[in-house]
Amino acid sequence: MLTVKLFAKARDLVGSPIIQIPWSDGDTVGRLKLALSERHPSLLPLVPRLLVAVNNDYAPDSLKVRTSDEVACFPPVSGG
Amino acid sequence: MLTVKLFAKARDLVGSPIIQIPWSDGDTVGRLKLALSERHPSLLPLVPRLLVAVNNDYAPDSLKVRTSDEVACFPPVSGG
Amino acid sequence: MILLTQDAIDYHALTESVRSPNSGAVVLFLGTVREMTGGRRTVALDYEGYPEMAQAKLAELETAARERWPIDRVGIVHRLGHLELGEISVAVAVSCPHRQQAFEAGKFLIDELKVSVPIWKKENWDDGSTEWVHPSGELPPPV
Amino acid sequence: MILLTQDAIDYHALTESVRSPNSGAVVLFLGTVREMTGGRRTVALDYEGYPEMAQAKLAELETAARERWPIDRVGIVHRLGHLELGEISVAVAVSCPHRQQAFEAGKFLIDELKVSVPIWKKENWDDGSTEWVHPSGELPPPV
Repeated sequence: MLTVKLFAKARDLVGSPIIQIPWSDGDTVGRLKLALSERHPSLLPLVPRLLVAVNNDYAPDSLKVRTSDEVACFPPVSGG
Repeated sequence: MLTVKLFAKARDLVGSPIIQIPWSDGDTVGRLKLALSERHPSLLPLVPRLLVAVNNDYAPDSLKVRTSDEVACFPPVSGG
Repeated sequence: MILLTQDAIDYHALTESVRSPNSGAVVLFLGTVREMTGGRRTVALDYEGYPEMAQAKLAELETAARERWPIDRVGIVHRLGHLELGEISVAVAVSCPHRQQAFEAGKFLIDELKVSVPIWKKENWDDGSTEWVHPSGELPPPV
Repeated sequence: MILLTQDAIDYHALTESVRSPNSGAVVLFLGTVREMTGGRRTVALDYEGYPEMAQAKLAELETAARERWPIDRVGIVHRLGHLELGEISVAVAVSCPHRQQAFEAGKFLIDELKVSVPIWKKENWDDGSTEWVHPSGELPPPV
């Protein structure tokens, strides 16, 4: 399983700050976004703009992810 | 007589913060610069860059000056 | 100094921390909670962050700014939690030998912070509703 | 607030005076006495002003800035007299609804101050010599 942290509206829509996604090491960030849509349809409105961070850096859809990675999903940032 | 305040290097070169220049109402700022050069040759190195203010505003050489005006001469500013 | 905090931002201490005789210019930017946005009235903002990544991104921003300008010292503090009207949400202070550099570096740091550092704000409107602010952003480009 | 003073500049009070819930952005600029200039070492600066005209010119600058940007509040303090290394010679604080405006207005105010406000500084070099700083300037253009 891949542990995924959620923040801000993503967390509110899912109703939890952390979720688990069935995972095979080597699955990509793009695959994660698909899995999120399927398992948490409440996230669907946000998915086109959802950002994924792996090990504290923004990750492209092509990046391969291992279950030992630190992974987070969140909407575009709005700090400052 | 026209009373002229001097500041910074202009005052140091002349050795006084205030000087008097013989004056006829209607003489111009350009005339003042000439008179300063003649009466205070120590100012000569500064004259090409000397600024004249009349009533708290920068004055062009063509401006006519009256003895009742507040007049000051000084080098380019360097505050900040 | 790079800091995320739940406490009120002491921008005076932050500014003092970047002053030095090597620098002729200090620029401080404060972001504060503004009342009116597009005709709607804000009563408060809630800021949430992803602290580990936010710290990492802020450190990257400092590095990127130092590559562009001869920065002497820099400090960035972002507040998290519930902020009332007028309170300070972010403070960026930077010192450089000359003022043009300090203005450019300070503007760069806050501009980039707003697109790349994982912090989010939630509006508390005066009608009692709340709303996450999520710009329709792309993946932030690498700095 | 526009002020010429012989006392140390309280930029914290100045910055507080421009904060307001109408503004989301505050920019503060501090000019400080820098040690090295073109390879020479400064030990102190003496600032002299033409106070009445400096006040008038600073008020004009505020008016000119307000014509260009939606400024909420503005404060400018310039120190006169003898300043040691690292001390603050000038502080400009400005608040605007948005940060771009505040950066532009703050930069405009200090840039224009340096070309049009009748204040002069005298270098005190570490070899014991002193020297008035007089840029080879033209008559400042009207703002």
